[in-house]
Formats: sequence, structure tokens, C-alpha cells
Amino acid sequence: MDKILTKKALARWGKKLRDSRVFFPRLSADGRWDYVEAAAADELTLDVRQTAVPPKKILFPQREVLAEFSETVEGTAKTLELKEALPEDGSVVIFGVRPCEGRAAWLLDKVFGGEFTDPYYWKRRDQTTLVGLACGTPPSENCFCTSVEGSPHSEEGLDILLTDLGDRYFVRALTEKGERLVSAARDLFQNPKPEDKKKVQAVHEESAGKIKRQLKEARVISEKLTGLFDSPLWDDEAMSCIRCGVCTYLCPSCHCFDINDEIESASPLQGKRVRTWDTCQFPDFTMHSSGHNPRPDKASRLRQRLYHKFRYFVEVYDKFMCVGCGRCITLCPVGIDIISVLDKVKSHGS
Amino acid sequence: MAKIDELKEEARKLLQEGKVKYIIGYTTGTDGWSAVPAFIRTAEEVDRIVWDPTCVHNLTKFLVDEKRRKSRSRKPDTRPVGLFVKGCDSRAVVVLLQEKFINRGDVYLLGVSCEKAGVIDDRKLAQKLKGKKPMKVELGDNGRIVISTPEGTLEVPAEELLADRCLECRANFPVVFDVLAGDKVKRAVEKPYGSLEKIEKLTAEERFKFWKEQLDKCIRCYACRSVCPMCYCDECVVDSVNLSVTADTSAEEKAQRIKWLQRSAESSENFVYHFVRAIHLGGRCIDCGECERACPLDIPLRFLNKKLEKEASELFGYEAGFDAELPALIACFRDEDPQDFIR
Amino acid sequence: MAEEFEPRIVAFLCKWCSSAGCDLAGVSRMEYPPNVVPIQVMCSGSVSPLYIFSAFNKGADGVLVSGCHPGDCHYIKGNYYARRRLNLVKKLLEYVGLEPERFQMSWVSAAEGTKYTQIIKDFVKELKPLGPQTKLRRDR
Amino acid sequence: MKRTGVFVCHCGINIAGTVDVKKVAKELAGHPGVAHAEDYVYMCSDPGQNLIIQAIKDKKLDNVVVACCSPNLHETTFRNAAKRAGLNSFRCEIANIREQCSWVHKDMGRATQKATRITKSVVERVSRNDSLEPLSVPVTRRAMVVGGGIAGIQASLDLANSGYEVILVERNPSIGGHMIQLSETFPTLDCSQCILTPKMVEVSKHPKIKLMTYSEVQDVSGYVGNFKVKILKKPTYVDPVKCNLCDECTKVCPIVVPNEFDIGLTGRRAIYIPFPQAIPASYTLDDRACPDPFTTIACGKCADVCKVKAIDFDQKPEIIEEEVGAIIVATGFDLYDKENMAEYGYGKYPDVLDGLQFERLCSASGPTQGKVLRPSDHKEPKEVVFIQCSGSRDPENHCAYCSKVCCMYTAKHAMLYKHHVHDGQAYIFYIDIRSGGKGYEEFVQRAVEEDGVVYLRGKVSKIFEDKGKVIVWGVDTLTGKSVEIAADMVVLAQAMRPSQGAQELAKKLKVALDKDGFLAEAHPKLRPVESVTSGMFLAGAAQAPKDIPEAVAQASGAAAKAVTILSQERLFHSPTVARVIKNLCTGCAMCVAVCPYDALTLKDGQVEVNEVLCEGCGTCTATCLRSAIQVKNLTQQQIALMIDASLGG
Repeated sequence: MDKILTKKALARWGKKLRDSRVFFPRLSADGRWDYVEAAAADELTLDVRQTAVPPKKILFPQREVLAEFSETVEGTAKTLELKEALPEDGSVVIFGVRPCEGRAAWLLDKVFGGEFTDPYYWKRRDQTTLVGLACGTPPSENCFCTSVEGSPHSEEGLDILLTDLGDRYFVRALTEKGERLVSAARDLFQNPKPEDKKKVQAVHEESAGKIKRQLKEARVISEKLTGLFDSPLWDDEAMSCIRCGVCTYLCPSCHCFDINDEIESASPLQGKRVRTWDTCQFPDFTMHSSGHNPRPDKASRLRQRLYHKFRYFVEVYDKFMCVGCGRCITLCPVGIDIISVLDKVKSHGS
Repeated sequence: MAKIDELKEEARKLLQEGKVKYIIGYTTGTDGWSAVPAFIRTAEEVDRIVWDPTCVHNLTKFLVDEKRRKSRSRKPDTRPVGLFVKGCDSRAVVVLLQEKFINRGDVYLLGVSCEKAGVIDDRKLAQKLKGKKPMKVELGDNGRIVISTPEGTLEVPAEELLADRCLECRANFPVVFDVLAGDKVKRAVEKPYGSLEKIEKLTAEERFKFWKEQLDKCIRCYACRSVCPMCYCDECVVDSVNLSVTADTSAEEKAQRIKWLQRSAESSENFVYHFVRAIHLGGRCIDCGECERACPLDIPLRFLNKKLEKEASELFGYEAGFDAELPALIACFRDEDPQDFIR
Repeated sequence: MAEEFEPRIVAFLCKWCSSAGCDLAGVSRMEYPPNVVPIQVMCSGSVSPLYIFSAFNKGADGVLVSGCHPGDCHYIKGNYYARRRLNLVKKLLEYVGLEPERFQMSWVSAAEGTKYTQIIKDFVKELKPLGPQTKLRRDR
Repeated sequence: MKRTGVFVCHCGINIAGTVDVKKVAKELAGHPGVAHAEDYVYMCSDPGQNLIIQAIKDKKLDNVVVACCSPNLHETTFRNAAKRAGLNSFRCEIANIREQCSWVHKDMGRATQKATRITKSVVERVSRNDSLEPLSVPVTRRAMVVGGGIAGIQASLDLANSGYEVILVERNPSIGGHMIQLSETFPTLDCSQCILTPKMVEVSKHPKIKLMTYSEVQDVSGYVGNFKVKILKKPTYVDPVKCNLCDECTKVCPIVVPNEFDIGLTGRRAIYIPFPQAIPASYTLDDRACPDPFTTIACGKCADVCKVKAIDFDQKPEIIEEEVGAIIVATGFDLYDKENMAEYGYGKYPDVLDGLQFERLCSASGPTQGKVLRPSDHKEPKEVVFIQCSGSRDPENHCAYCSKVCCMYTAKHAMLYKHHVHDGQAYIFYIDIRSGGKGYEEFVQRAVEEDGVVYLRGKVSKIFEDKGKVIVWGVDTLTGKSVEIAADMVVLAQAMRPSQGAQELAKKLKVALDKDGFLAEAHPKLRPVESVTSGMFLAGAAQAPKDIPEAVAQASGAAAKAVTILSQERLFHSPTVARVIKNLCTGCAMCVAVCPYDALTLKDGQVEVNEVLCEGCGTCTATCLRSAIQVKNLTQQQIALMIDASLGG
């Protein structure tokens, strides 16, 4: 379903959705872009620079309570009650999602879906509508979505894709959820004219050209990785790594987690079982209780990150686990550049 | 900054004569303008070395990796590592010496004086450029910073771009070095803790509001401690994996190791984490500002460490990173230490 | 019905002076409010800042560290290190906006049962108007 | 999971009166790791202990927590009980719910809750305790006694006669203390010097006593059983061996200074012997009085007249190092200075004396050879007023405490006065008469009945001089009439204070002081001669005002206590010492810097603990940034759990 929405009407569309929690990227007081929940008064604004934290934080929050447990004591008899804690009901709409971020969601769907589905993720996913915005100009210097089988207007994972046509948006509802969102404010939309569709075409083609950074032959690299597990390359590339979690925590497709019991009272026993983000970049990620660590150094951890994204994931899903948003490049405190590392992989030995 | 060429010559000599294992310096990153750490192993590579106001990193951090590697290898290469140090970085070296983490012989220090300038704050730069992409950032004459962009070059007074900590720096040339580029010109700082005032003058409630907002942002990616040269512990106490784990520790005890805080990045836990970091840096932080720079969420961590630096100096007359022979701040006392807060 | 707020206080007492002083208060049957749970440590010098952060994190409304008077430390100088270390802790806590009353330190000798009693009375009195400590407490 | 047993003591109603012990036991029964919890009326009783022992066996307990009185009282009792049941004694810990809970609260509900939290926190602690065996160290089987008054003398003799070497340190040129200054002693009125000098001689001749007069303790290090002491021996400039006591030197010495022995009633020369029976019997050149014995400014007359060449200007202060296993502190008292007494003329009236001055006045060896004459005009005083509690029992202006001996010695003074001046009249102003003690009350009665001493109940408000008389204004609170006496002499029973310099010494010895500056005993009832620092004992007036028999008794007590240490081959040292967690230690050595006992050393980049030197204070733990050094059985892990328990539940 294709529609047209004037930019003036955008805000009203947002207002129409008051029964859902609406998120969109905003400039925070300290000058950062971030997806934040809109208050009643807020005017929807789109087309912004890249946020530091991707919308992953809404679909796959950094802390998810999986269950709550509490113990009751009768004399010496103790009974432990365990109760699952699914995310609360309530529809969510996220505006201004970048196509790469949409694709990231699409990758998370694969991880948390399939044979074993993750109820927590899916409950959030199902009640969330992603309203994407095609990138007219790349939101980041380091965008390279086109190199990893994405594009500034790719539709995977999104429910709606907006394309900026100057004074109006071209609205394409991609899923039922998306259509529902549009029909919720039917009167705000007009039907597109043929020239609109042409313009969209133009905008999309043009935008792809604006992407400066490129990772050439990603598939070749993926193949090449198989032979390089023990290469000294990793030591060299990891020299300046400081083993922080920036690249992974802020990656829209990284999804590793840790599960802990947060004991709130020892007697009677009470607490929560929580899932929190974790990252292969932390030394204790693979630490065994024996003290042995199969990934003892940062080289092996850098390698793991790249292998997961460009080899293991490809083997399982035939997709890269990288959407080319470039956050890991932009935000790395020591300027480690995934593109140049992978380029080295490609040129390695040849 | 022309003198940097002397350092490069020195570096080349050191490598040719095999006097150092390798040299840790700066080179230009993939963005084509900002410096990143470089590990120079051959004389040929020396040309990659750059020195400009984007050389923000405190390379001292990499001595920690070096020590780990050394301890792991069977017959370690005992030659020193060449290390480029600014004033602040050199004070980090002093603290590492003071805490016997390294020996003076482990490093060959290529000191660079910031003279009247320092390094830039890329956030300030971005604001100045309003979306323009820099191609090169250099220190021009008369303390101005020259930025070349595709749209042409522009000159800005250093003060407008320098990192706050540089503006409050009291050691803008290395306190310890083997060779030095640039002159030991002391910059006059009338208010070494000026940046704290705007927080200190707030009421308790306002201060709490401020810090809660800031620390709520924290996602505990630990970039702050990872980039900090003082955070060289093999394992941070807030992680406490091995603590009190001995041969006779039961699996259950391992499972129930001390959790000073939960992994959840929640306000209360973030407070504990940042408290521990701040207090552990008391008398050790040399204000290289790396934690704040590395933070992807722009938490003004420097204000925490700077506060304790201020208290240490005002309460105990202690300044970190100037004398490796002194005992650590919390490993000594004076009879006249203030105790007005004690009943 | 709303009960009066009763602050929960953790007190780290050094074994030789303050805990003995606390004992003396008992022996002399002095009375003070039961808001304090004492934890006996060997020396105020052994009180790590982590204890204080942790106590507030776990919901303490107030934390007291008490040791021997300067010069009287059973371990010669432990209390001097405590004085320096905990001064920094106090400054830090106040800097992030915790009410100054919530973290206190005292010198109580083995002979000062009266002083200990008074300190606890005052502490509780000062904490009550502040209400529960929620700033650093982990929500449970 | 370790199985812990919890035993809650009622202590009669001492605990059960304000703490619902049954509820505490019930609460604890539900606590994780608690396999058994019960309460009993007296846990420390035999049946109580047996109950613990049984439970340990029946319930296969790994740990025991006894919730009762302060660990200072019964920790040993219960640890031994646990041991008898086959547990390691360090698997037993005490939760103090009496001194620190039941005795200080009234609200049963809240006291019970607090007791529960205390006990839970100790359960958490003990659940992480290690089984430890005491460390043992050899004992240096000699003792040091500080202070050569009657207490120090008695303690030294008792120790020496039990066969142990004793170093007796006295800062004055002679031993004897204040007792040697007294004329007679109550209640027997026998001559003080006559009964003391034999003991002094015995000290000087005793093969096992090393007497160090004119010496001061400078520094003490080490620990019970193995103290290292540095003693400063001040130069006397006279060789006691050569000196034949001919007394020629004092005759030629041109310098006269007030004589301490007569409390300024007479003068002495710069070179002097404190008193005829001084021990050691030798002269001392007081280098604070003599201009400068090291230079030619000194006249050198004494050296010139000394036939035996005993005078040696080249003597230098010496630091002598000794090793001892136990130390007895008997530093005695001084009188509260008259100059503090505004109402009594700041001691500026020559005929207003303090008790000790009057003793000298009555003493056969005194300035007046035992005749009672007023210092001002050497006339015999016909009316003498004695004022008790001068500076004592006056919290507002002076000392809050009762100096205990004044009632008796004032009665004695009045009597002695009457014995010297038969037609004289003695008045005594008093607040109360405290004559507890064998024969004491009778003694006071004798003063009233036989010697017609007039006791006036009331305080003296003012003293001033008028026409060669000392006018005393007071109130007789019995008749309610104000009294004015134009006396010839007034004697103030000044309060007793810890001797000057005792405070500094206490610091060096790490012995605690009480609020009045007297040495603090470990327990007011049960450990009256021990200090809180093990291996250090207290004797005499240094601990509190007391009379001679008490001082002697305490001295013998302290000696006996010291013997309990010296008689051991080896001493057992607590094993709750620091332990380094090697994989966390980076060798920054901050802990080495803070350790008060030099128990830590840096060895190949890591810290090592000398377990014998370590006292387990844990200052290292708080200093270490990586929690790499922990005190056994009080680790940070344990404290963290205790914090949690003391806030929760």
C-alpha cells in the first residue's frame, strides 16, 4: 500500500497514535541523537544524524526481566514460586528507523526466531511497528550498507518505509502492521501520483550513490575467513583494541546476552532472573569457572566478532550479521575500522 | 611542532639500532584526518607517524597489554618499548612507575610538549565545522588551529577547540622523558578546577539530578575503564570473578562471589560502578580525559575524577603523577589531615 | 496507617575502641534507638569504600564508620588511613548529591559509651526528616 | 551448602527481657544454610554448651553461631565447646545481641528485629569462615616494668622472685616514687621510708633485676611475647661505681634549684643526690640546672673536688635496646597543681601547702627535721585547716572523680600535726568521709576522739592572706552557718592526676587511656590489671587513684598476669591474618606501605605476608584497589554478605 503524507501532516500522524508509545530520534540536551519516547507535546521530526544507540535497545532491551522468584518459609519447609515476567502489553511505534536498523531487526528475528522462539523478544517485536525512513543522505560518514547487501532504502524488517520527497513523504506500508498504522490516520494520507513513484525511484538511486565507504566483495572475504583463523593478522589488527564493549553494545545486530539472578533478599529468598547485554569483547565473556579462558586475548576476541558477523552467521543464515551502519567505526575509541580490517583479510596472502 | 621531526629521526634510529622492541605513536586513521594509535616496528614505517592536535589518545594504556604479553611469552624480549607521551601521558607513566607496574627501563619515552596548545575535543570541532568534513587539523602559529576542509581552510583560536582538560592542564610538557620535542613552556592556569564550579555551585538535589541523568545513560560498555591507563587490573573489582577463589573454594562459593553491583545497567548499579572507578582513581587520575572521550554516550566522567583530584590537592596537598617516589595518596597520611567531618 | 519512618543504619565499628565503646554503652544500660546494625571490623582502617557504596546500594539510609581516636588506634595508624580514605568517599557522595547526613564517621573510644549512645541518637534524629534513602538504593 | 547451627541465649532475662529469643531462633531457622536453630536460657552453662555439642554431632553442623553476649566474654567458651564437638574452633562465631542490642533497647519488636539481623549477618560471615589453626611464636621470657614507685618495685620483685629477668625503668635518678616522700602511712602510722627502703635495697641487689634509673622508654615495637623496646639513658655525668658519696661536690656547686624531693620547700644543688637512701646510691649532675656541663662555661668545681674522679662530663645520652615478653606500666601519679585552684589562691600563699608538702614537713628527713613549721616565718602553726576534695569531685572546674585516698591521709595529717603541735587545733573541711578499708573508719574516729580534730562538713569558698594569717571562708553545711577561720597554715588535699608524661608513654606503648587520662584496663571488673593491648599490664596509681596496699596488690596481680605469658615456651598467635590472592595482586605495594607491622613485603612483583607479624587489622584490604589481600575469616566477601543481611530480613 503506497501513500503520500505531507510533512506538515507528519506531526498529526504522530498525535493520532497516542494509544501507543511512540519513539523517534531526538537531539538530547547534551547534543546526542537518541531514540526517545515522545511526550504528548512532542513534534515528530525525522531525517537526522545517526543515533549512538540503535533502536535495538527497544526491541532487545539491555535489561530484560525473564522471571521473578520468591520463597515462602513455613518453619523449616520452604517453597519457591517462580513466575515468568513477559514484557508488558502495549503497542509501540518507532519512527525514523534507518533501513539498516530495520535490517538489523530482520536479522534479530532470525536469531530469536526459528526452531526456538524467544517469547520476550517476540512479544516486543510483535507489538512494535517500525516506521523506516530511507536515507536521502547517509546519516553517518561511515555508512556502508550497500557493501553488505543492504541499501539506503532497503525494506527488510520494516513495517513502513518513508521516503523524503522534499515537502512530503512517500509512504509505503510493507506489512499488515504497517497498513494498520496508516489506516489509523487514513484521512491524513493521499494516494501517490505516478510522478511521485518516479521521484522515489530517483531519490533511492541517488542516495545509494552518496555512500562513500565501501567494503568490496564481502562474500569473497567471508570465504577467505575460513583459512585465517590462526593468522597473525588478528594480533596486528587488535594491537590498539582496548577491549571495551562499544563496537558490540552499539551494534544494531549484535545480540549476545548474559543471564543472572539478581538476589534481592536472601531470606526469604527473593529476586529476579534477568537477561542483560553481554559482549564477546569482554574478557570474562568466555571465562570458565575453572579460570580457563578459551579466548584469552583481544586478538581472539576481535577475530570472534568478525567471524560471527561475516562467517558463522553466513554459514547458518546465508546473511552477513552486519548491516553497514558504521557505528563500530565511528564510535571506536581507538579508530579500529572494520572495513579496513576486512580489506586486510581480503588482501592477506594474495 | 616542527620539532616532531627530531623525534621521528630518534624513532628511526632506535628501530634501526634495535634499541626498542617497537614504538607506540600516532598515525592518521581511516577517516583521513584524525590520529589513531600506531605500532611502529620498522624504520620504514616511521614515516607513518604523525603529530597534530588530534593525537588525543593516552598511549600509556598499551603498556598494560605489553606487560601481559611479556608475562605470557616464554623468553620475553626485554628491550624497552618506545612510547610517545604528552605531558598528561607522561604523568600516567609516573603513576605506573610509582605503583611498580612498570620499570623505567621498560619504556623509552619520546616526549612531546604541548607547549601552549594541547589536543582538540572532536565534539567542539564538529560544532565548529557544522557538518563540513575536516581533511587535516594542524597547530598553526600564534596558538591557532588550522583546519583544512574541502570548502577551504579555517583558523580558530586554540582555546575554542582544545579539550577542557587541556585548558586546565598544569603539566603541558612531559614530567619524565628520554627525548623531548618542543619547549617546556608552562601554561598559566588561573582556575585549575574551574570546570567543576558549575556543578559544585548546584544544590545537593540539583547535583543528584545532574548525575542521575548522566549516569542513567551509561550502558556499561566499560570504554571508560578500558581506555584508562590506571585501570590495569587483570580483573576489575566490580567484576570480581576470582575474588577469594582458592583451591578449596566450592563451586557454590564461586557462584556466590561478591557482587558489589549487578550487571544490569541501572541507575543504582551505574552509580556504584562509577563511584568505585572514581575512588580508585583518587590520587591516581592524571586527567588525560580519555574516559570522557571514549564514552559513546558523552557522560562527563572527567568531572568525577577531577573532583577527587581537587579534593586530594586541597585536603592533602597531593598531586598525582609528578613523583614516582612518593607513596600513593591513600597509602600515606599526615597527622594534620582534616577531620572536621568526624564526630 | 502510616508508621513513622525508621532509618536503617549500618555501623562499621572497630573492634578495639568503638565496638568496645558500644559494649560499654550496653554494660552501662544506656538507651538508644535500635536503628543501627553494628558490623564489627578489626580496624576502621579496614573499611573499604566499597562497603559504604554497597551499603547504600543495598538500601541503607545511613552508614556510620567509627574508630579509635587519632593516636589511640590499636593498630597504631589504621584510623589515620581511614580518616583520609573516607574523607574522599564523603566528598564524592556529597558531590553526586547524597545528603551529607547519610554518611558519618566518628571516633569512639572503649571508654565512650556515652558518646556512642549520643552519636546514634543524633544520627537517627538527623536521618528521620530525610526519609528513606532512594538515590543510590537499588529498587527492590 | 555449609550447615550452620544457631544458638540463641536468653541470658536469663538479660537478653530474653527485651529480645523475643524464640522468634529470633524461628527466623534464623528459615535462613539459607541454617540447619538448626534453638534457644536456651544460659548457653554458657554446662547444659547449654552440651546442647551445642549434641546439635553439632546430631545435625552434622559445619558452623556454629551463638547469639549471646559480647564476644569478649564467651567467644572462647563456645569455640572450645565447638572444638570438643570436633569442629574447628574458628567455625564458631558470636553474635552480640546483649551489650549491642538487648541492653540498650526497650521496644521488644524492634530489638528482636535488630537481634535477628545481627545474628543473620554473623551466620553469613561464618558460612565463609575457613578452618584455621593458631600460629605459635616463641616467647622472650623477660619483662620490663616502667616506673620505680612502690607499684613498680613490688611488680619487679615479684617477677624477679618468680625467676624472670626484669628491666625496671625509672625516669628519676632514684627509685622510690612518691611513697619515699611520705612521712607516715595510714592507718598504722608506721614510717613510710622504713618500710619502703628495704624493698628498694632488695631491688638494687637482686641478680635478676636490671635497674635503669634516669631513663625513659622511647619506643616500643613488636607484639605480646616479643616486644622490642628502646630506652633512653640520660647522662648523670657521675660514675656510680667510683662515687663514694663523700658529698664534697654539692658543697662546692654554686647552683641552687628547687628540690623536687621536698616539692620546692627546700633547694638543691645542680649536682645532687635526691635523698640519703637513694637507689642507686649515687649523685646526678642535672644538666638542665648546670649551665652547660659540656663546655667550659661549666665551672667544673665538682669535678675538681671529686677525689675519686667519678665525674665525667663526657657522658652522652645512650639508647639501650631490650627485648621483653611482657610490660608492666606503673607510672604513678602527680598531685593536681595548686596553681589550678583559683579559689585557694593559685598556690601563691607560702603557708598554703599541698598534701605532699605537708608530708615532707612532718617527715624526720624533711626540710624541718620533722618539726611542723610554717614555710613563711618558720613559726609553729597553732591553727591548721585541712581541705579535702581540693580539685576532686568537681566536674565543673577540676576533676570529676574522687581521689580516694585524701580522706584518709587528711585524717592522718591532722593527727600527725596534733602529735607535733600538742596545743594546736586542726580543722578538716570535707564533703563526705570515705573511709572504706581495713581499719580506716577506726582511724578517722581516732583522729576525732583522741586528737580532737574538728571536722566541718562543707566546702571552702575562699582563702586569702591577712596580717600573717591565712583566712579561710567556708560553710558548715550541718549547722548551715558560714565559718571563718584565721589559720596559720592550710593544707590542700589535692586531687591525684596521672603522672606527667604518662600520656605520651601510653601512646608509645599503645595502651589506651580513660577519659581522665588514667591507663584504661581491659575490663573494669574482670581484667583490672590488663590493658587492652595484650602483653601490657597496669599497676598502681597510673590506672586510678589508690592507696599503698591497693597499689601493692595490683602490682602483684600484674606481675602474676605477666608470668602467665613469661611462663609459656611459645605463645599462640591468632591465625586470622592477611592472605594475598596471587592472581589479583599486581605488586603495587600500597599495602606494604600502610601495614603498621611491616608484615608485608614485595617479592618478585607480588606481596607476601609474614603471618607472625600480621595482626589482621585489614588496613591492607581497604587499601588494595583490586581486593587482592584479604584477612582470613573477615574477607570483603564476608563483609559484603554481612552488609546485605544486616539490611535485609
